[in-house]
Amino acid sequence: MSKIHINVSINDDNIEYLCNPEDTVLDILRDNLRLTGTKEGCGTGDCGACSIILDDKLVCSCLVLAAEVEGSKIFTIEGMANENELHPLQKKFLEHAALQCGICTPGILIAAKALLEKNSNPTETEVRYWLAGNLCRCTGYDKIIRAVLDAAAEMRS
Amino acid sequence: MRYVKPNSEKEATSILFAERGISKILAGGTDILVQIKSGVIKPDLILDIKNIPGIKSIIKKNEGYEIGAAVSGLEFNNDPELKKFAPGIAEAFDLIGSTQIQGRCTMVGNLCNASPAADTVPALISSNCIAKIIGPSGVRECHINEIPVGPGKISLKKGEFIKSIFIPARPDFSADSYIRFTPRSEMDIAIVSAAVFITIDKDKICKDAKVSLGAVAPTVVTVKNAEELLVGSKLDVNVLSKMAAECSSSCQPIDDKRGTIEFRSHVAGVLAKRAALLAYKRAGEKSE
Amino acid sequence: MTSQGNKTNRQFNVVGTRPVRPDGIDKVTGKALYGADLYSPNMLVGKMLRINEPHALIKSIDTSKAEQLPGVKSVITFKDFLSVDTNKNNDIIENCIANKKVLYDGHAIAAVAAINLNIAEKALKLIEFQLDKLPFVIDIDKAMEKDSPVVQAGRKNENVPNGFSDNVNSFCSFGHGNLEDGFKKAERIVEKSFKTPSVHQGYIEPHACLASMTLDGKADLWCCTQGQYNVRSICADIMGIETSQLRVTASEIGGGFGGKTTVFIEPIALALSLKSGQPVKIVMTREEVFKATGPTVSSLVDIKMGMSKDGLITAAHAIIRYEGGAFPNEIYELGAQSAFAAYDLKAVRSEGFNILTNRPLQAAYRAPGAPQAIFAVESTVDELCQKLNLDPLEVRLKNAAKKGTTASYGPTFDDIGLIATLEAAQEHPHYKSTLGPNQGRGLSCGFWFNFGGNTCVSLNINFDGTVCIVEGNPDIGGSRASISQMAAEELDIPLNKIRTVIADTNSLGHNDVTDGSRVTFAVGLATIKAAKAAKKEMCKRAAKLWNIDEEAVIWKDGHVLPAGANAGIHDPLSLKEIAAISAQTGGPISGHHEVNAEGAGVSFGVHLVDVEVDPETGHTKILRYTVFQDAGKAVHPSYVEGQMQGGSVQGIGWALNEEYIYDQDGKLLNPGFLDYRIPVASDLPMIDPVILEIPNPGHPYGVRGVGETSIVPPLAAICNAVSRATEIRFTELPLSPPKVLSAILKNQ
Amino acid sequence: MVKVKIWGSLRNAAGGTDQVCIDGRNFKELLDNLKIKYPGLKPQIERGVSLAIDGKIYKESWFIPVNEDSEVVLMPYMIGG
Repeated sequence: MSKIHINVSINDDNIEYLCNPEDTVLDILRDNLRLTGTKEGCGTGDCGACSIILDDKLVCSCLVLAAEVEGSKIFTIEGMANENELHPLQKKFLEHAALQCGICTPGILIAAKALLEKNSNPTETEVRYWLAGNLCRCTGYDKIIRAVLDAAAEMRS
Repeated sequence: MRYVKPNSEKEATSILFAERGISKILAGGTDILVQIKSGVIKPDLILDIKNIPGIKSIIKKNEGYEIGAAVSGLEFNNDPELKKFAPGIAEAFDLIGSTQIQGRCTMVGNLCNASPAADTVPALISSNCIAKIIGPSGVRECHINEIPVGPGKISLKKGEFIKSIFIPARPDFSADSYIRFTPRSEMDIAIVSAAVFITIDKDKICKDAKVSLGAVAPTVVTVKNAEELLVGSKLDVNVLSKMAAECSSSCQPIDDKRGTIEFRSHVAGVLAKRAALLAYKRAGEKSE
Repeated sequence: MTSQGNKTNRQFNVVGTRPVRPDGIDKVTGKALYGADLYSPNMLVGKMLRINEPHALIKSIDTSKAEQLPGVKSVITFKDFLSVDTNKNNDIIENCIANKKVLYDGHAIAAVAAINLNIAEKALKLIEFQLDKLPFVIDIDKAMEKDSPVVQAGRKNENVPNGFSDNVNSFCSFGHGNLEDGFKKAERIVEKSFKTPSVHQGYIEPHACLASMTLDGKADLWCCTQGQYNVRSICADIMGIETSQLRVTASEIGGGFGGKTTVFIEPIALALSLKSGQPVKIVMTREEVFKATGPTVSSLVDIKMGMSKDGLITAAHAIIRYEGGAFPNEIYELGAQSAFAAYDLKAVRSEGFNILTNRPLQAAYRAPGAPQAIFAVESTVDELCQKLNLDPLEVRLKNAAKKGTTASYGPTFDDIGLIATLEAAQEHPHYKSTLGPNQGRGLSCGFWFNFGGNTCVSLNINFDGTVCIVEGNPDIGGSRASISQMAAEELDIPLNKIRTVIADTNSLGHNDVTDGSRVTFAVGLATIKAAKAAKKEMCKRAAKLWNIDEEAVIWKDGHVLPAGANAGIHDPLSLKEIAAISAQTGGPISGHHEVNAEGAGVSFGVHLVDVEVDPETGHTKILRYTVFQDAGKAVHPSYVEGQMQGGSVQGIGWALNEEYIYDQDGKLLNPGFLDYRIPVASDLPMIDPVILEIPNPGHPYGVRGVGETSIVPPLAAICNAVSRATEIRFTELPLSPPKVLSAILKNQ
Repeated sequence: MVKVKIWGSLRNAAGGTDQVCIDGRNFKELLDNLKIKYPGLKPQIERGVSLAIDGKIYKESWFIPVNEDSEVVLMPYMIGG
């Protein structure tokens, strides 16, 4: 069976890869491109650890076939900070101790970034519902929600 | 497994028709990728319809809306006019999965997955929606309730796929609603659900009603007796409690890991009542 | 987020502050390497063949076709472990890969390593096997009956009373006083049975490892674990090699909560690697995690308690039955010991049974065994309060264990913080707030023992005056931050001069598993002592330099200085200045400390929760949640709060929705995050933590472990709240809507 | 002689009493002598026990001193999560 050739932009880099029809974007990110910041917690779209932004939409990369994304723009956790500075969300997560084990953190940061791009002034409830697809087992979410709200406030000012 | 991404309806149907093994249509993939991963399905062909012209469009047509098969929940709910036009369908669509799933999931996918618990199906049925089906012998249309025939089973024939769903024009002073019950506030599957479409007159008397229940039988249950009770009323407490009882007794649910017969039957009535009140309120706001 | 309680006299500079954790940037940028994130050249992918039957005799396994599939490099079954003589870890390896019988749904019988996942999965399908299905048992009560199917014969301990099936594997009892007399004094007696389901730790990172083993018995293993040394001991024993030859490196760990204190895949990867001569990586799927790694025990607990008119508990008796899967375990003992720990009782008895069933072997879960037993006790206390019309907090204060109380499990308590914790709850605005219709408030105490254990820390002073700390406990929730803080405090240097790393097994002496809330306590203790040793050495160097007696040099405010008769004759030298001349004064300076730390100090917590129950659907919403817990001294208060909040939310999940659901064929129906419902962000309010600081005399800074206690109270607190909101006493978890609604409908 | 409290289910093995008197100046000596004097306790001691000495729980620590007036309680070997 021949492989499928795909061109994508990942974190603004042009990337080419060959994939099998059944490979997911998550498989390619991790196993081919070694962008292991995107995590696999379930493989069935139930935990959000593999969240990426695909053509401006927040998606679970475990539920997107690698063959589907020809010509797309993908954004992962590895592209969140620039060379000199962390993203405000990253800073606030550190400041608020919004992570314990940190395995869910990349997915939650990506999801929170997608939220703040859509809604710069979300309420606590909006943040909670937006992030409902990102499971965290360590924190009880409290500090995560605070960090997102605080980052939103800082980004607005 | 092969992956193909045809560029036209015709190409799609001919590939589907020619395929000897199991073929699956890919739009959002939020169901089929899970099923492939868990080994529930082993398709020989994945046909990605997203390159077919018009498949991602939302088109206003004959006072209604035609929703392309690859329109995601996010895109639907990002359209304020559409959301206002069909709030019940919008809330049903919005309840599928997480924000991440919303970026990908489609109504047609939800429909063709044929889960008794599908969120949009009761809402589409209550709103009398119509599916446009492309097949080897051309285009045909059919009502939503004719598509799922049992859990995981649909009535589409070989070579066919659904291209869009049409939400028809609504009479004046009408509105829909959808309410489901899940143990968690998000990231869950409906244990039971209810969708109601109500049309009222100027005196706020219900002229027409459609009540559909999800996850209480192999396919969506439309409760004629409940609808008849609503018609001619102002949805007072008596009518609502009778209607709830009708809904509860129309259910043929099962006991499973998500809920019990007792729970589903009882809560079907509760949700139908709440959904009816919500639709009635929305319709009333239009009459003011 | 307030702190209260007695402050230690000591003024801290770094301890008690909230710096950014040292591993923070790696974790917010995706750089941190977890179990599945390592790849090695020539690496194979390992997969296990799991059987979808709860109980079956393995008649035969034929792996020849799988072995012949191109791309398959090794296939193993239990036979590959037969040459190894391991008594100690027999159950562990038989849980990883079945020997004669499949003992639970999901039990593996073979494993393959292949050049990619697709081929590995194809190879699994080519393994031919014959099974004889056996009758199975998964419920505690049925498994105890004389005529029950027997999970494993010959596992009964000598002290198990007669009259039970062979599944009843062990028994214990604790207590003191005369129960009969106590019950005679009671105004009311409540006698009830309580049930809790199997729940999973639910860490988001599935188990993963990468193993490489060669024919000469040398091996390297990378894995996500709470204890690399424990993995080494177990795997070396199973593989028949010496511990020195197996180097285990702990990856960053994506949650554990007790579930990563043992092994499930590591010996399999080592054996596959040995047989293929290539490195082998195994990453579990989520389904495998649910089916084949440890949930906690499910429980059936009978409680009888008597109370006087004025709220004194006159007698208390618990019969605790825990089921922890197909192999023996000791969690029932912890349940029996912790059940009544919060109370000062004249007459108390708790009896515990462990029962074998055809379920996966339990693994520790945060305060293992305590939540189930305390759920039953705290529910019963609440019901007695209702029946006698007494305030539940007053009653707990009246009966609270304190210094001098003989604990129900034997010892006499020293200084403990329960009364202060209860008083903090009583004074909190939450307790005084009013409730609306269909709302209820619940309260529960919680308890955990806390442990210390074997610990090594090495602290190296670099020539430039910076400090490297080497410790051996995986950092599961910010411990590198708290350990660095304690070192900075002790050495009086800025925190950013310190870097703490976690050693592999061959770079530092043995460290016990990150469990029992031990790390901040025990590793902190060893770090402080290692810092003291380094300071002593620095004083020695200064003494040499100044040509005065060692005893005449002291350490003060981050400097060595001459003291006594010599005071003032030399300028103080900073750590940096001593470090700079360490080569010239005798060589590199370091301090180290090795200890089996004891004196961890027990921990108590009190939780308050308000809920609202929808009377038409049985749905429970958590409206407000406040946690009161004694931290001894909160080294990094944010991470202490994090433990309190995280444990509470795990408890909320346990109370409301989480459970293993089996079908009538003994197969697990919900091995995924969709139907195993852990709480999501939108289910919850903020969790308000109130830290009390009652110093632990067993630690130089007064630190007490905080990791586990917080999961104990939520079960009863929520159940009490729901019971009060609905005026129906619930005794079985989870309080899932169908269960609650069914009770409401029956009550109408 | 040190008084050692025995937990309930071990009483039969300790001659029906919940408290035994044993010679020993530390953790190890107590356990060694317990095994000799009450062979019925041996299986449990070998499965693992802790000792609470004056309210503090010790899982191992052979040389922790025990005084004649120390409160000593035999407990199961404990694990955490």
